Amino acid sequence: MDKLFGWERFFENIPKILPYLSVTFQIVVYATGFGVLLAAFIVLAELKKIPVLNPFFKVYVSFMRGTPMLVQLMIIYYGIPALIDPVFGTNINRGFSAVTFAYITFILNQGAFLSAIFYGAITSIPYGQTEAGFSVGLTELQTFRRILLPQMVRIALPPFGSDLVGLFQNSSLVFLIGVTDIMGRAKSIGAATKHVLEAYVFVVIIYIVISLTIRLLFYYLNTKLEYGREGVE
Amino acid sequence: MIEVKNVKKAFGKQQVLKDVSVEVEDGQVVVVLGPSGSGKTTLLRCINFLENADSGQLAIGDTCVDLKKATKKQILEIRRKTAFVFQNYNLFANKTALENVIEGLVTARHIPREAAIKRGKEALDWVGLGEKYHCYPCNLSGGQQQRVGIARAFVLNPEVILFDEPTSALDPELVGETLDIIKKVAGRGITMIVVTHEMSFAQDVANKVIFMDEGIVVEEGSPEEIFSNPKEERTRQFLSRIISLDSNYSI
Amino acid sequence: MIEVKNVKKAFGKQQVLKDVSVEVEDGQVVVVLGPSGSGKTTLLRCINFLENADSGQLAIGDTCVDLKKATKKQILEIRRKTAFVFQNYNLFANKTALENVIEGLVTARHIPREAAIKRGKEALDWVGLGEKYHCYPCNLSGGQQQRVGIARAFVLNPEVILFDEPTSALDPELVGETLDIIKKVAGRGITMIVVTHEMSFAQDVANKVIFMDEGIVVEEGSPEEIFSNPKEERTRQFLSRIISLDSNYSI
Amino acid sequence: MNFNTAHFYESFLYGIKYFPNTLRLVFIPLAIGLTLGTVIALARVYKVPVLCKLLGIFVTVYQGVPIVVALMIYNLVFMLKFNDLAGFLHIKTKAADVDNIWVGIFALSLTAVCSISEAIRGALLSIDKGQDEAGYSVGLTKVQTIRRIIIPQMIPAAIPTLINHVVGLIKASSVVMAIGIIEIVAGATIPSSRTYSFFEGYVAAAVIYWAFTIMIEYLAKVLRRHTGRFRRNPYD
Amino acid sequence: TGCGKKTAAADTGVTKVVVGTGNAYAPYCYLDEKGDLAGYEYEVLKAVDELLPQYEFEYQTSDFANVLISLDAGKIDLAAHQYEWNKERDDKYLFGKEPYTTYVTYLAVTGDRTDIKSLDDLKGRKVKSSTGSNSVYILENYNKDHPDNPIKIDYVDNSTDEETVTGLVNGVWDATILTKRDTEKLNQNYGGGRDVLKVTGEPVQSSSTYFVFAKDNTRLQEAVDGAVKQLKESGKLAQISKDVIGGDYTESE
Ligand SMILES: Nc1ncnc2c1ncn2[C@@H]1O[C@H](COP(=O)(O)OP(=O)(O)OP(=O)(O)O)[C@@H](O)[C@H]1O
Ligand SMILES: Nc1ncnc2c1ncn2[C@@H]1O[C@H](COP(=O)(O)OP(=O)(O)OP(=O)(O)O)[C@@H](O)[C@H]1O
Ligand SMILES: [Mg+2]
Ligand SMILES: [Mg+2]
Repeated sequence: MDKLFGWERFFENIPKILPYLSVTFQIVVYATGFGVLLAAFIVLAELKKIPVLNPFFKVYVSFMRGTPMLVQLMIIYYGIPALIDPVFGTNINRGFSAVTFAYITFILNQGAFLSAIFYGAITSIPYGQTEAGFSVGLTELQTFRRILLPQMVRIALPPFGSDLVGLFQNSSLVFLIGVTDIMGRAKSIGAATKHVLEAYVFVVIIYIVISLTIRLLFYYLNTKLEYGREGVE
Repeated sequence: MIEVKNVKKAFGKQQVLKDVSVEVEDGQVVVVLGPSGSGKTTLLRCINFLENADSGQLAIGDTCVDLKKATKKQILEIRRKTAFVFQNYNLFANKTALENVIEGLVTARHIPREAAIKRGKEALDWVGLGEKYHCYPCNLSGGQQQRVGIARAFVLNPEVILFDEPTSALDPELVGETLDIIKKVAGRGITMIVVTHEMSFAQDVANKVIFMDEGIVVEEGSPEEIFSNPKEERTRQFLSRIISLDSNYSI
Repeated sequence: MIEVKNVKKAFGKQQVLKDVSVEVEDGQVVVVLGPSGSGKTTLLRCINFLENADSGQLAIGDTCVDLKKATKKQILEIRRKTAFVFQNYNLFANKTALENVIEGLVTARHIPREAAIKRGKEALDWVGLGEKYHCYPCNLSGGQQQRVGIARAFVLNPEVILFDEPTSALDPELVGETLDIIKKVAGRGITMIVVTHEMSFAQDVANKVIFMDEGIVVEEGSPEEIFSNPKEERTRQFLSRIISLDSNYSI
Repeated sequence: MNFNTAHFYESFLYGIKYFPNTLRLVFIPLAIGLTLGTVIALARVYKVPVLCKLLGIFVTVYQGVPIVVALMIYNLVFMLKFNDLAGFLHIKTKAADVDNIWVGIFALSLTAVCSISEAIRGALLSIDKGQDEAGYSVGLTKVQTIRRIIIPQMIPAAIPTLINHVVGLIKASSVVMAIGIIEIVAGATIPSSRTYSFFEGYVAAAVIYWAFTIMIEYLAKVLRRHTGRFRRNPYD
Repeated sequence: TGCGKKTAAADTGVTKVVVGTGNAYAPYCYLDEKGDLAGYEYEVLKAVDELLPQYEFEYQTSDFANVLISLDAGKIDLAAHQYEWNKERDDKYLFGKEPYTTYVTYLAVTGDRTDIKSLDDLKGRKVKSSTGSNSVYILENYNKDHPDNPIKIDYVDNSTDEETVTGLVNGVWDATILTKRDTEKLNQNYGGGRDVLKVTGEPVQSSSTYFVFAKDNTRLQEAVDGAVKQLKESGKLAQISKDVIGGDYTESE
């Protein structure tokens, strides 16, 4: 049998795969950016116990946690147009590209997961901090922005980092609906050249580099936010 | 002037405050005494709306509100006229000593940052923390944290300051210094309600002493009356334990 | 008998203990006084190997160890001869009051569970917590937690008990009761080192008072000597602040 | 688009039929992850020399590897090398006799070990140092203190994060269909290959997953309330 | 449903047709080394497009299952991924009438194996297949008729060719179901000059592949069928097959 792994093929693959990194990054940036906003809104509804919205978000978060992303992607890719087009007379079914639906899926998914992380972080800050804010005359919003938020960021950072690393990997699902990212590119190189291992190994290296960079960055951010505590690993 | 009337508060079935009323004249210092669990902390918290009272009225200066039905705006108004010193300090963990002290000035009172820093530094100097401006709370000893909390309240120059055991973490030297500070502030005409176990403080600076037990005001009067001539059996009993303790080392 | 010799300990560049030696006879009570940050807590922690001293010797009964080079076995031996009452209680959060008290007996001393429970209940009754056997620490008030910590130390019936401010969270009534308990235990011949800010306690039960400042023992002697006739300027200064405070209300 | 309920129902039944495989793919890695994860977390928190650094590097790097790729590589290695290894060890088993679900379980276990060790490490770090000191002060050894004081407190603290990872594991278990193990998703889409009703198959799988996670979350809540009864507020 | 309607570019009279095909199934539909769509399906469709001036094809790729779901959801008008006909599928989709590839499948085993000749020899043995392929359908039907000692079906999705060869060589699987041309392709790519695999016995099944359309879209179906027929007659289809797959697999093998 032919050699399973060849360095030549490995290096030939690099320029073929690298350009698709931008697709992966775009998904991650959209999902994180809008996901954070959505998560903030969900947490607000939870904390304020807003009627209707709060129970609705509970079911929504449970669904996003409880079902495979693949299915979420399908339901959004095929289900959303089926719901919206007949009502508004639009044709987003064909009008929106596959990648748009991928963005929507990842934003909705991240919103749910990040809301769980943020909620956990906020509720773990001693309530005395809020009370102290009130006692010096800050409004609720001021207390949140100036006292709770900075402390929350520190607590939420490590799980947020794990989540982000996972997001990079999950984004490879989009190949199923025809959006080519680095992982999809590796797969298609496999199909075209009959050798997939080298491409996969290179993609794994990219993922590991990204993951280490994120951890390092977050570790650095964390040390900035220690507020005088002794560093924990 | 601060006046609290007919405050009631229950946690579940436990009636923690059963119709408590307290009245304090401008610039007066009231000390609240009482055994553990008698509702002292809860009373202070109700006054600052950190706890929702079941009923009662509150008047500070010319602001008059119902403790149960106050609007958000009224609550903010009351809170900006008062300051609170917490038993467990509750310093902002993400801010240095100086930032803790100026937070209320800058964000709630909209005083320019420069001016606020100047006042904040004065307040910290005043409580003996001139060298700790830029330390975070977790790097301060318990006593130092407590003093930051006190400075944070004083710097606001509010009409009323509520103290919840402000000297529990301090060694005797610092207790003395803190009480000196409180005395000075009383001289400035700020009204104060102080929950404390320090009898010497009650004797020294209080205009009035209130003795609470099981959610009611058992007895109130001038320090002399309460300490030398308590009318109620429960007060007498509480004080006798303390006095027998302390009399040992009156040199 | 417990003897600590030439203990030195630095945190980073700060020399917190500079050659401290303390000697206590069997059944004696030594009170350690001193301002905040003088190294009192650090000294107790070094004795119990909760902090690694930089140098020094320790002898308890017939066990003699080097504080820096002690083996694991020696450390365990010392720890089983001593008990520690923490300033912030440090009760086992996952165990009830009774379980907290018997943990050392059952797991470290291998006393049968039945017998341990019997002794544990006695100890809790003794500190006035007869009704709280099965409460978890988070459901106890500060004062109650502190008393569980004291019972947990007493029940081990160790040769030496180390107390770090055992009454800081108690109201004056409870302080009195706790000091009574400590006095009783002293009567049983257990050696005790007590860090405290309660002067009355020092006067009442101490056989010896040690005054520390900035990592050295400034002065030591009988309570009478230290309180009535301190030799060192620093001691005099520290005490004067306190006495001026307390003399106000000796009725 | 038309949703064929008959096909959905058939897929649903197929998914349920292969549910036991998913259970194996989730609970065996979970058990391994909990055991090794706890050991790794303890070694890192209590700073066992050398080991704590090595484990830290391993966990951080391995978390960067997508499970699909790891799985594919293990499977290739398994198919290529198992017979040689078995021959070397004088074991009669051939690669063909080994159910390759074990390759899936192996891959998922490694992932579980890493993520669970992180969850437990976080929980351990949140326990006050005074708890160890109190243990030592009443004469307990280090091991006794960890077993009797630290671990019981770690459990309720770790459960929320842990459940996140278990839910992740449940979903990750579906990637093993890439190496030919039939679990819920692969099972639910078996009829789909005949009828070309794939959407119905996926939705059927999702329903089973969702019900399963809701059950797990409920169990976790009960477990947390039970193990955390010493805490003031077992809910948050 | 109303989803399957074509979008019309009214002024030119040219209708846009969205064609869905796969992205990782060489040599039929895959992305080439540049990342562009390539393969037999693409070449045939391009030729069909040329013959149909009233239509303009546009291509969209996804994986095997999603191509069909997209068709169902009205995202595409035509699905091409070597789809084989059966009755149940016919209920759901509109199949073309004109096959464009034959699909004669055999049992494939390692080159040195002689014990397997027919499905009956596979009882109790392990066969690799993948969900969505017609071979699964055949094997399941066989098992339905012979419930006593069924063939063990290993459903392997998204497997690479490397895995298939390795698994068979190492005895993880006893056999798989392949066309002759796929077997040759595997030998070429991974045999290193040897025939590691061979087909054995009689064909397991002979079928053909068709383009698939949305249920009500007969107009497009008829037009495409007509074009395919023309391509067959002109010999163009056979030529494409030879160029891309390496042999004429359009009529028979
Ligand atoms: N959030 C709460 N939920 C339930 N019970 C409470 C709550 N806060 C206080 N209590 C109960 O109310 C009673 C009064 O509490 P409070 O804190 O006002 O006492 P205190 O007089 O300040 O005592 P201490 O001197 O110990 O601080 C206590 O019995 C306490 O258990
Ligand atoms: N872990 C540590 N790291 C760095 N410095 C420390 C640490 N623990 C104590 N210190 C410093 O050592 C000095 C002595 O601390 P120690 O706790 O022994 O004081 P203390 O006499 O017990 O004071 P207090 O009465 O406030 O409890 C203090 O200045 C403190 O800041
Ligand atoms: Mg209180
Ligand atoms: Mg101390």
